[in-house]
Amino acid sequence: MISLTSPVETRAHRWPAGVKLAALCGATVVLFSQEGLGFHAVVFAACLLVYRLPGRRFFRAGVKGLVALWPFIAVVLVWHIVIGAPVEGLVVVLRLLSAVALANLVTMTTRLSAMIEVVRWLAAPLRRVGVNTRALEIGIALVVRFTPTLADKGAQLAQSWSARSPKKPSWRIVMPFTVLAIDDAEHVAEALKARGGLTR
Amino acid sequence: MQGEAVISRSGDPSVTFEMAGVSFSREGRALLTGLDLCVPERRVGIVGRNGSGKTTLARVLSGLVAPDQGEVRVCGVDIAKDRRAAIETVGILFQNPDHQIIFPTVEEELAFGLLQAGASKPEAERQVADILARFDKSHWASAATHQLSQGQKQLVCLMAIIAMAPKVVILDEPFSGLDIPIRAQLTRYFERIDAALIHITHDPQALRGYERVIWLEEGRIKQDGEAGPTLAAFGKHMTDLGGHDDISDLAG
Amino acid sequence: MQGEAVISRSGDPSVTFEMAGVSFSREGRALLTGLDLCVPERRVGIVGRNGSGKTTLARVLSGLVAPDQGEVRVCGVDIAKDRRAAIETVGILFQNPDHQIIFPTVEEELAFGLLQAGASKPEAERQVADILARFDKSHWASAATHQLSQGQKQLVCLMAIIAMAPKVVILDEPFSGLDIPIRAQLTRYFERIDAALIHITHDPQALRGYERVIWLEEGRIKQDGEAGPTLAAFGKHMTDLGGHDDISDLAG
Amino acid sequence: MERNLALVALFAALIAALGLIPKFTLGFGVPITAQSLGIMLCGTVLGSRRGAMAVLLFLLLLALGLPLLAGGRGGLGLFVSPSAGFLIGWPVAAFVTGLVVEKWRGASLAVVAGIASVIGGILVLYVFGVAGLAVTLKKSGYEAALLVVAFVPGDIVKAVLAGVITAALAKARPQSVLSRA
Ligand SMILES: Nc1ncnc2c1ncn2[C@@H]1O[C@H](COP(=O)(O)OP(=O)(O)OP(=O)(O)O)[C@@H](O)[C@H]1O
Ligand SMILES: Nc1ncnc2c1ncn2[C@@H]1O[C@H](COP(=O)(O)OP(=O)(O)OP(=O)(O)O)[C@@H](O)[C@H]1O
Ligand SMILES: O=C(O)CCCC[C@@H]1SC[C@@H]2NC(=O)N[C@@H]21
Ligand SMILES: [Mg+2]
Ligand SMILES: [Mg+2]
Repeated sequence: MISLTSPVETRAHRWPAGVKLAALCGATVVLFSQEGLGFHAVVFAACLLVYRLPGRRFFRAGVKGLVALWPFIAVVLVWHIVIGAPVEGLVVVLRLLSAVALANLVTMTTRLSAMIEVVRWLAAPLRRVGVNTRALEIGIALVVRFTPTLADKGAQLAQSWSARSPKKPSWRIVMPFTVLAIDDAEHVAEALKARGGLTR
Repeated sequence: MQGEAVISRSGDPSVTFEMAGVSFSREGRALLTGLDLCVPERRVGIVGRNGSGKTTLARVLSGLVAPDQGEVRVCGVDIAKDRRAAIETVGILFQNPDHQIIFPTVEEELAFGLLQAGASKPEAERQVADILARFDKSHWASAATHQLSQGQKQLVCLMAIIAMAPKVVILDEPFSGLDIPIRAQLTRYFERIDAALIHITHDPQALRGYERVIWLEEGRIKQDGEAGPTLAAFGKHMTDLGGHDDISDLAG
Repeated sequence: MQGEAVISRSGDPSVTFEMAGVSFSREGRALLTGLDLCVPERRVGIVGRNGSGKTTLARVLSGLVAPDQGEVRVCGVDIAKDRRAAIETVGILFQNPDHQIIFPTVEEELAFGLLQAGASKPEAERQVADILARFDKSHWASAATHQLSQGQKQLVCLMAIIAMAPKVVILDEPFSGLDIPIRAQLTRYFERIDAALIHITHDPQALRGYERVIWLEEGRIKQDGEAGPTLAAFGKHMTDLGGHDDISDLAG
Repeated sequence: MERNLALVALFAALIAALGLIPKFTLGFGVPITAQSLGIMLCGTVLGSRRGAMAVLLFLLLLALGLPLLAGGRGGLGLFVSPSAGFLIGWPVAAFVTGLVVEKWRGASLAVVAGIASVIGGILVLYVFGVAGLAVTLKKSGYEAALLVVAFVPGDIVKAVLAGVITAALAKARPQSVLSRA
């Protein structure tokens, strides 16, 4: 599965993931405590500038993440214009754009394995009181594994169907698919067990 | 050249299959490259190393995936477009039975294709009972498919295809999990049936009596022709490759 | 009698495996019935028809399922209870590679077992690189497992087990989807390694040089003993069964 | 143990896979999505605790930046977007749905699972969703509540589906329906 980590190697890729996440939390708190239009305009412009620094390819990927918010932006603007508070509307929009932009920035510059490390670190106190956090790590890996295989299994089933039927797979495929997914999980459970399972 | 090639005897139903300029790629990797084949023979083997593209070719031949380029006809039928004609023409045995079985009971699994091909319910039931009896497996009718052993699953898949009586049967390593008696019986059975056979295998023995063998290597045809010489060349090459003493000398 | 049987040389680590009064049933069907075995030999074959219980026996032997009755020890370890010792003792190759592969990339798949067994991250990485290099498959490291061909998947599963270097390796039809060169190389590789081998197969050829063969039939031991005579009897019986001319004469 | 973990991970992945079904984004920025069917199924099949764990695992991966939300969205930004209330409500919804299925054995599983999905996946979830909309869009609770009415028809269909699928699964693989195991 493709993660959202950018293949464009930035300097921020090498910063510790935990620091980036903590900074993000702080920034979000500040954003939501401020109401001034000027402040938010400057912050958003700064965000765009940061996105542009690593080059055009990175910028484009980043902007794509923001463009996805357009329906929300349109409605908030129209709504606030209707109720006669356009400035307040702009503040809401800019704040949201900056918050999402900063969060995506962390996402784009941090690898999945680094994020899992942060999870490990955060879970350390749990480990100390005897909770098995290995399950959490394996769980993350398993989700990453199941997601493409589910799509695969669906495609396999559809192929098996079309090998014997001129019609498109119908709703009748839903149950076989569900059962296939469950069986897949049972097989994975057994494969896990064969290699030590959660004993460690 | 590639992609411009045209099928020569287009639409001739007596030709088992024909392909012209067929290429197929996934995620930027070419899995099949520029295949041109006209195969009037009715017993055809496909051999090649792991990952050489045999299963991919089988999927193209059965019209389950359309090639990126080129044309494919099986018994004259444009297999990727005319799906209704296609299922009457080609039956494919998947390499992994777990990828083929859809329904919870053996009965339902066997009836599905027949019903889809237009048989009435009682007609399909009769045919299912027939095929189960022919393989002496009548007691399997209401068995749960997921409880069968690997070889038993494979046999169910085979019965499902045989029941549909297609003109061309594609077998992707049909015997890999089957026991010796079933293998012997099926071999004899396949010798007798009218359908043309396209048989993918790692076992040159399984292709005794075949007319033609196609040897794939990295998605291209490495050699193609009469079974005897092609199998001999293939066998020799494989034994040479396998003969190295150190496992790490092995490429592929 | 059954279930009262006791393991004679209990805990002896030099005995490949021992079972006493082992029975196993699922959904009211007896899949294994009253197996008593003491196997000090280090090259053991298991043969039998489809559905005779070979895979079920393998699952019991690797401790993936506990028998309903009786006791099982592999190299002296109570394999169903002591899971930590179990993974150092037994490695099992599943019959269907799709049931074995857990992780999205080859690298992760190979590293998992090593990490589980207590290797550090860099240590595991080194060993993974090693085993890939040994099979000349270093370019597979970051390949997506679900895109591999059937045979390629099987090889990945085999490498995962070999990397863990267990004392006993259980192989459930390891060669069914592999090409000839890989098969030859692996056969030689298995001849050399120290681990004891329990090899399930439909191909008597694959058991050349083995010391002992166990022939299962409907979940019971039909014959058991020195490889030569047992295989001969098994082979004869199979050929007889397969020799009937009509497919419907075939029971099983 | 391994089975439970595998099933929890599978259902987290199922929520993700349902994100492949095209979404329809409403004017105020929250889409109608098949993923809420996944939330209901987590509860009805896995039960309260494991259902909630599956959803939490999904959210964790989302927060870690995997593009698992319908339309290929992901990342921490979502938790400050108009969807945030719903996302935070998802594990609670799955928990309540599962709790109902575990406790109420009186009627057929299809009916129980369907009604449980309405209780957890609609009633409880919308409380969180409305609160989230009110905060992120700076609207009153009443206005926000009006907005989510648009989800009701779709979510009722999903609840019915959840009921039917759960019952069928209980027939095919009874041991895998952990809410009733
Ligand atoms: N979806 C996919 N994306 C990318 N590569 C793929 C995909 N499916 C298959 N491949 C690759 O295509 C090649 C051919 O695969 P194929 O399954 O056709 O091999 P095969 O000849 O049937 O091998 P085997 O003998 O092992 O069954 C393999 O190298 C495989 O890794
Ligand atoms: N979960 C289950 N419930 C009921 N019966 C089962 C179950 N699993 C397997 N069986 C039955 O147990 C018998 C033995 O199965 P097993 O998989 O051990 O056979 P096998 O000897 O490995 O066969 P093959 O050569 O086909 O792989 C089969 O008849 C099968 O139908
Ligand atoms: O942003 C997203 O993709 C998900 C947000 C949550 C959507 C909620 S879940 C309940 C309600 N029903 C829907 O179909 N959508 C909303
Ligand atoms: Mg193949
Ligand atoms: Mg088996």
